[in-house]
Amino acid sequence: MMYWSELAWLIPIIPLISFVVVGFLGNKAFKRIENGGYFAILMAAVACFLSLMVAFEILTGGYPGGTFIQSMNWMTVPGFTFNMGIYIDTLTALMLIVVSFISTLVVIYSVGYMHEEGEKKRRYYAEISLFICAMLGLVLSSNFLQMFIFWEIVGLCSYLLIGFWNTKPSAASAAKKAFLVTRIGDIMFMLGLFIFFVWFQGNLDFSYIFNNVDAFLGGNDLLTLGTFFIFGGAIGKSAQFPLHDWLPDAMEGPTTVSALIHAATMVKAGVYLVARTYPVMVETPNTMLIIAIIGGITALMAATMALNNPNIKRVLAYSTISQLGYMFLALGTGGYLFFHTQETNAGFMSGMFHLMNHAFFKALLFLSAGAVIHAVHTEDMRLMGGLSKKLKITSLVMLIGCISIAGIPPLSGFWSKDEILAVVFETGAENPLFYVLYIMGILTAFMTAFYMFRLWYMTFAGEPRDHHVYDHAHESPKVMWVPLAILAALAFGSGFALFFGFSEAIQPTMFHPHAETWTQILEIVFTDVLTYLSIIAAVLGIFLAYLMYRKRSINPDVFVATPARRKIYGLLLARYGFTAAYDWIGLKVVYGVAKAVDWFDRKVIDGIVNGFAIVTIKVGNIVRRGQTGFVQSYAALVVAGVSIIVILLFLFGGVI
Amino acid sequence: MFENFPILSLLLIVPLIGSMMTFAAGKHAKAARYLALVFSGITLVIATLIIMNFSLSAPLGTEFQFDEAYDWVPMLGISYHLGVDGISMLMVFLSALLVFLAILFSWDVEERTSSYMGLMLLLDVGVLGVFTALDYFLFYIFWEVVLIPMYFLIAIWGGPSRAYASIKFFIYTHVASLFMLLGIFALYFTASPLLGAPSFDMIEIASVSGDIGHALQLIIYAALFFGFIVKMPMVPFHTWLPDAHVQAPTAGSVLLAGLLLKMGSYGIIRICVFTFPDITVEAQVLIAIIGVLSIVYGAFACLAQTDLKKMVAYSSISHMGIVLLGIATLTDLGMAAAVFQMFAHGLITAVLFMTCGMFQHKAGTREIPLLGGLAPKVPVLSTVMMIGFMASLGLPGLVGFVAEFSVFTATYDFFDLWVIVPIASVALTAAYYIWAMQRSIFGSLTTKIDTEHIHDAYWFETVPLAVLIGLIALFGIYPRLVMDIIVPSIPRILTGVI
Amino acid sequence: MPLPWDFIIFLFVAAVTIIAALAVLWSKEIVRSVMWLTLAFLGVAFTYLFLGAEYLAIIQITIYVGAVAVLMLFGIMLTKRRLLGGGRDE
Amino acid sequence: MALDYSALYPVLVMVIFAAALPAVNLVAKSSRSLAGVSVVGILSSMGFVIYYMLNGYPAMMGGETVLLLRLDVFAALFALVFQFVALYVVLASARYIEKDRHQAEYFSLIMLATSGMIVVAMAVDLISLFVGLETASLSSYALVAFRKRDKRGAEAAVKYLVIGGMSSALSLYGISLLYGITGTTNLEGINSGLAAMSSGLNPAAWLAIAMLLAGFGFKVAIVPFHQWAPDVYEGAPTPISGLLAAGSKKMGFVAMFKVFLVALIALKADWQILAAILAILTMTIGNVVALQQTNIKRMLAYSSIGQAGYMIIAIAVASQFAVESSIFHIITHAFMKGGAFMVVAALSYVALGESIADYKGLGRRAPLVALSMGIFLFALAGIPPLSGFWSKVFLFSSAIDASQVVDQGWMVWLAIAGILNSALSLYYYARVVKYMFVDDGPTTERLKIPLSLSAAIAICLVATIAIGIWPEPVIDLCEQAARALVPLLG
Amino acid sequence: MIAIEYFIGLSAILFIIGAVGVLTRKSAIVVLMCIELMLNAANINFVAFSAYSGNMNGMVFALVSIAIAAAEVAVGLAIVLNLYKARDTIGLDEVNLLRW
Repeated sequence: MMYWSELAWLIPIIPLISFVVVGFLGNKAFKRIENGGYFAILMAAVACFLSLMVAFEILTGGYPGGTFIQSMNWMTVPGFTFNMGIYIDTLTALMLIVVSFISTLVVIYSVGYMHEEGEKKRRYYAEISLFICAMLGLVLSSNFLQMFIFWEIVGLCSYLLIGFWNTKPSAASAAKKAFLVTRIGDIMFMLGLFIFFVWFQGNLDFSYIFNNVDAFLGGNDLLTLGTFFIFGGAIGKSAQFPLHDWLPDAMEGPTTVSALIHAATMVKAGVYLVARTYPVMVETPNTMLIIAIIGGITALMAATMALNNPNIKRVLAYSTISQLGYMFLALGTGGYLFFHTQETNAGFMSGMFHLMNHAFFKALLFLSAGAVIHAVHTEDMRLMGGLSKKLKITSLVMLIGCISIAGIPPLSGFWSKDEILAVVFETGAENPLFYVLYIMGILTAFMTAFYMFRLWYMTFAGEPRDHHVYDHAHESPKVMWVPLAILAALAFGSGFALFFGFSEAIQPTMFHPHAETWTQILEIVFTDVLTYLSIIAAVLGIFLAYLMYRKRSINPDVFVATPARRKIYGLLLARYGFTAAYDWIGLKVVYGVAKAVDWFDRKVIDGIVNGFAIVTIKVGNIVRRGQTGFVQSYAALVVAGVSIIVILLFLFGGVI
Repeated sequence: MFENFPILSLLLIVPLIGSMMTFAAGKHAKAARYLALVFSGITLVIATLIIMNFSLSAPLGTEFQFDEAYDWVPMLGISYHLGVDGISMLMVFLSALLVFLAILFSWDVEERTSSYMGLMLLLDVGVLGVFTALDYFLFYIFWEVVLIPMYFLIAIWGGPSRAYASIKFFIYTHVASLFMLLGIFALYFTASPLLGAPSFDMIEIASVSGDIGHALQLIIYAALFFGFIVKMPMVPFHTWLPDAHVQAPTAGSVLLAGLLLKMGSYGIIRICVFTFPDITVEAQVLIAIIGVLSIVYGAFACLAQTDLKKMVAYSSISHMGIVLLGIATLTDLGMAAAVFQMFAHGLITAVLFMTCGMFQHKAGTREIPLLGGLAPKVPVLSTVMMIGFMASLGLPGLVGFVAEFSVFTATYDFFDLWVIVPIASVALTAAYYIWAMQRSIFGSLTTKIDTEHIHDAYWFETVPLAVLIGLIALFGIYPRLVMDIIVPSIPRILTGVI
Repeated sequence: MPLPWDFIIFLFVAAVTIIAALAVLWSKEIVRSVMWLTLAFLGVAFTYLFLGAEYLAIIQITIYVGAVAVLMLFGIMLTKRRLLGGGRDE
Repeated sequence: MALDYSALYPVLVMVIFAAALPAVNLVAKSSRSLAGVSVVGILSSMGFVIYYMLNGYPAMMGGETVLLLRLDVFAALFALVFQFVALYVVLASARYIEKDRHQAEYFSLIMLATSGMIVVAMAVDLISLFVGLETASLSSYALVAFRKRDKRGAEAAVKYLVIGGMSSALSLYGISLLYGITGTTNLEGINSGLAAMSSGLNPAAWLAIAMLLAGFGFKVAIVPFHQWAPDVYEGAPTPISGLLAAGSKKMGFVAMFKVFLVALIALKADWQILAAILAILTMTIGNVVALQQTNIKRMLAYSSIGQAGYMIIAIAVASQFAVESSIFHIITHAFMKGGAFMVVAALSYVALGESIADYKGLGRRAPLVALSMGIFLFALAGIPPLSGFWSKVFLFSSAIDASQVVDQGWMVWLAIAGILNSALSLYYYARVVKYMFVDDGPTTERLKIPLSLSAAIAICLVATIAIGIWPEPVIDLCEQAARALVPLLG
Repeated sequence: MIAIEYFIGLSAILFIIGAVGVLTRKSAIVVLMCIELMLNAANINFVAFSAYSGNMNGMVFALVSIAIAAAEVAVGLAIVLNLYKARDTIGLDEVNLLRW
């Protein structure tokens, strides 16, 4: 019998074909089809179709054993085996759906959004195809090394796409920052890989490692270190504190790219990595604790930074960081709890659930923002306002996205966020620190609701602030708003997956998940006081935003009313000084050392080398002057030579 | 297929004849070009034939393949002994390939074309000889033969201060080789009595080197090692390299970095490790420190450069440090990865120097601050540069990653978490490349140079680059093609170590 | 004990030879130098006699005194007058 | 007791030809025909030597009691070297002196000088050694002064004469002391005499060592007895500079080997380190001073000094392998350095200056000659696979070899010094090469080198390359020669 | 018989005088003479050693060296005269065209 999964290896290959064909075949061939756009869509769609089939097969248990594994030898060195292959379990399936589906929509949307870019579009479609390929490859990887390979290619693609408008210095700079900062995480990832590679007897296959966690020979401390380093990779890629600062800058890329990065690829890779490593991670509670703490801090900090930012895309970027923080919080908490109780908990599930939901509503939000930008040609919300009249569809779908992210039931964001907060609170029983994290989570929820609605109100509600901008605004073409509509539907409804066995399907086997009916779930959710707490926080946030930006009963200027407040306001705008710190490290410390090394190299090391040469030549010239040209001085030297030899012989006798 | 046919000699003779004929072409530049291309092409074909007939299944520890041995000066035990194992096989192929591509890339050299092409072929002879020689004396001769064409290439076709750079290169590396020679002779004199007959044969000497007194071994080792690390070059004996590279013509830089540096690391593997396993084990940490120092120091130095080519030159130091680090692990993985890195660096650095040369050629400068925003003007060149940089900074999917990852894995395996130090330089590497790219091809179009007449790559530039990039990607995606050649030869190198 | 006449004579000859040799250095004029040199050569010839090498003594006189010194004189004479002043010693 | 003179035939042939040349001059006026006659003389002399080499050497000349000359493989090898040097010098001179007067005497003197050198090579007694040495020296004094109108030539000759005369006086005095100590002038006799005397402290012997070092050190131009050499090489007619560097200097080495390694070997402990110090001094000063020279002949002269330093290593090391290597280096150097001087001669014949800067762009003006020069210079620098590489390498390695003996560890410093110097020397050799091939000259007009000069260069070139590619026969000969010279050394 | 030391002493003194002359006198001809003195000093040695050891080699050597010395004077004088012709001086302190 033939399984769809056996075709899974094609999934990353198909966009790769698109990359090669579009990227290297020249402009002429693609002039007619949006410079390759339609081809890219076709390929993405095929990949998406395959992904959906495979995912469906795996999620429904269509494949015997539940996990599809395929592997081939990539390279062998005595003691180490490098394999390449396919590993599909339910987690992979989930990611396949998210990635391929959103990517396809983004590519479709791009046809409208990037229409005016001319020949550069070809590069765009090629790169975005590669991006999709890399992310799908990452998801399908059968071992850590392969994952790392695609991980890096994802980084490369983000670099290329963020720097798509590379003639803009700020874009080039942002791309550089994205690449370099995530690379720091990658290095940690690599370290983790080394630890795994060496102490798992030279085998990095998931199937081997997950089934033989006990085979780790390095002891638990080292395992903790290993998992921590692996998580380090996620810190970089998923823009977690303290490596989060590249993400806001990455908004220099086209909005579609931002959507892709934030919703489907790149930043989700980090979460996926931690989820993928879960069977090992749960053995190391300390790592889990760190993950949870970093997740919590990130969630809160990013949310604060989003509060006052005037740039529509940046706000969304901060919100992504913040939501990613939630995901890590969930994963970390779940693992920590599991280690201590050895019982199933919702941490892992809620994290991944949030990942999926977030993928949909963040894609929706970004693409909507893209539509707005497309319409008004600015990203500054202070120039917008009242656009809901002109951009009816956009304003509507965006509103859905905002509600969803704010966590208002029954939209998707609510379900996952609620699960996360619940499990964090539950873990507080094990470690009081989690209560703190819970409070941070609630605060974040409040802020999220606030800044999202601030964004919506500033953009769509009220009176237009800049009539020039307003007058030129127009609704997006169909090719753009149709994907938006699809995403809106999903953002609205993806949360209901919870009622259709999402939980059981997605949990790792070691959790021994048990099925719950949808009534049970609803009962659990809505009998808990905490649920209402989070809803209240969200509603409060929305209400505050309404008061300030819609009704204007509170003047937003209160935040800058006093010097202290202005300072805080500025601090938030300056991203807590992280940007400056990065620059300082880069320009002052690293570049300073580099300058010093260069100086040392030229003056000291090369100086010594050249010094030898100079001294030799100088000595030569001095000795040369001894050759006076007077023969009697030569004779004198002969006599002196003889005398010295005689004296030496007499002094030292037979020894000299 | 070639059991009794002296194919390795043929490999050396063909470029030699080609070189003579090319020199003889004199003023007929066009003839010289085609002659050089044809002969280097034949060399490449022969090298390819050899590699295709290279037996991968030969049992571990078997002798060298395509072995040829004739007496030369039997009185002193000097013989003409050639042979290849997996390590040298790879280097032979790389040499033949790079020379061929470099000749093609130099298609537009107008000044003294025949000499230029002839010297390239002569260089080919020397390098191929170094990688196939199994006799110390022969090895040394080829080693030195390499210097002369390179000296001329730099001195005649080089940049403004070529006189300084060429003589510095010449003398610096000559000093090192002389010390190596000293070591070779000391080895010869101590090993010959142990063998009962004078011999310069690498394999025979290695079989008795363990019986040499420890102190003497140490001295010999130091002399040889010094000779090799200057060639590689490792910090602090590296300062000839940036000068030589900056001044050398593009093809010269390609061969200098692509092949000549490999001679050093090849020597360490083939001679130091193979012949003196005990000392190598003792010096292991020191070797690793030198390697790491070069990696980090080179990376920092790169960051401070404003000349694109100088930056790439320093990056060579950094990347050759990775080779040394791999060797220092003395594990199968590390050693194999070191060889892989030699190969990878050969391919990558060729691309990098070619792009630098094209910038010089087309934009008239390599100074990064003067460049900027050229990507739309020269899309092919920019793309190639980007791929080259990415390969060099160890992007997976390209050949450099496999090597670096393996080396660092082996380093972790052996030196534990000290691997953090060299691996941190990976970020630095990314930093200087990305930063250089940001300033040279991205951003707004420069006004400091005339950008009106910049022409993108010509066909003879595109073809070699395309070939190289194709190989970089091919071996990056499927490294087994290379690794399977290397791996069987490693245990033999390491027999004494384990 | 009889006086060691041969010894005394040897000492005399030696003294003459040495003084003549020194005079070669000291004299201002080259011609004088040649004369003193001739004397020194003669002294050496006499010394040979003390050593029982009569044949050598004769050779010494004929070659050195007869040939070399004369050659030198001729050499000096054949050149211009200024040379006779002893070159640049003044 | 009838003497067997057959060992003397090679020398006699040369002397007869030398004597006959002025007579020949009456019939054949041109320098070319004179050179032709000389070449015939040299070749026939060479024929004798080769005949003896192939068919066994004649008995010693001088009977049983007073052994004066012996033609053995050592002597024959050096005789051949000197003859080769004479050959190419004569060839080069054929056109070089075509406008000078006294051409017949010029060639005579070259032949005489060569025969003196051969006598030195054959000598087994200090008397014959001294006679040969002086014959060669006196001839070369005259040769240096050959161009009478040339201010520099006259100056060079006087300098050569003064230092040469003083040096022969020094060596003669040293020899007399040795004779006084041992009562014999036979080289091996001196050695056994010295060995028989067990007194550790022997001031007379030390004085003799010092004086002999100075006396013969003058010939080979070791520091500090070297200062005449650059002046004389620069001032002499260029072929004669070649003769001095390639012939006369080698004769000095032969004499030194005979005196130190045969006669004084019993006192090895006294002079070994001294010789080592002198070797290092010589090579260092020679090379360091050569760096900044602007006159090519002068540069070559200093390079000769440096090379002499390498050759002295043999005396310092005093092992058979070292002597063998040194002989080898002497032979290769005779061709490399001689060749270089021949190139200079050829170029000055076509009115190119002697300044190194004049060689700019030579690669285009006279490609083959420039290439030859490049090969000679690289050979001198010791770049493989040229002849100089092998011999230099063997020399240094002989020091390493010997350093493995107990108490001789310091000898490795000779090798290290040699190596550093070798690298240093590369600088000034490469500089010339750079001028020739890299830089552009003021003109690209072709230079036409006459055939005889080309032939002289070709002899050196062939030898330099052939020995480089196939060194074995020469090494074999050198080993035999070393064994014949110093059978006692290990 | 007179002790050999006296002869050796005489020879040494003559040798040193000769050497001093070579170093100090400016006239090339005088320098040549001084060289002859040195050679003569060596000859005294030879003859003395020969006489005291009964070995004839020393005498032979002295004979040979006298002959050589004569030849050397002849050549030397010619060269000095040549110098005079070419440079109009025989002062050794005036000829230093060739130097450094």
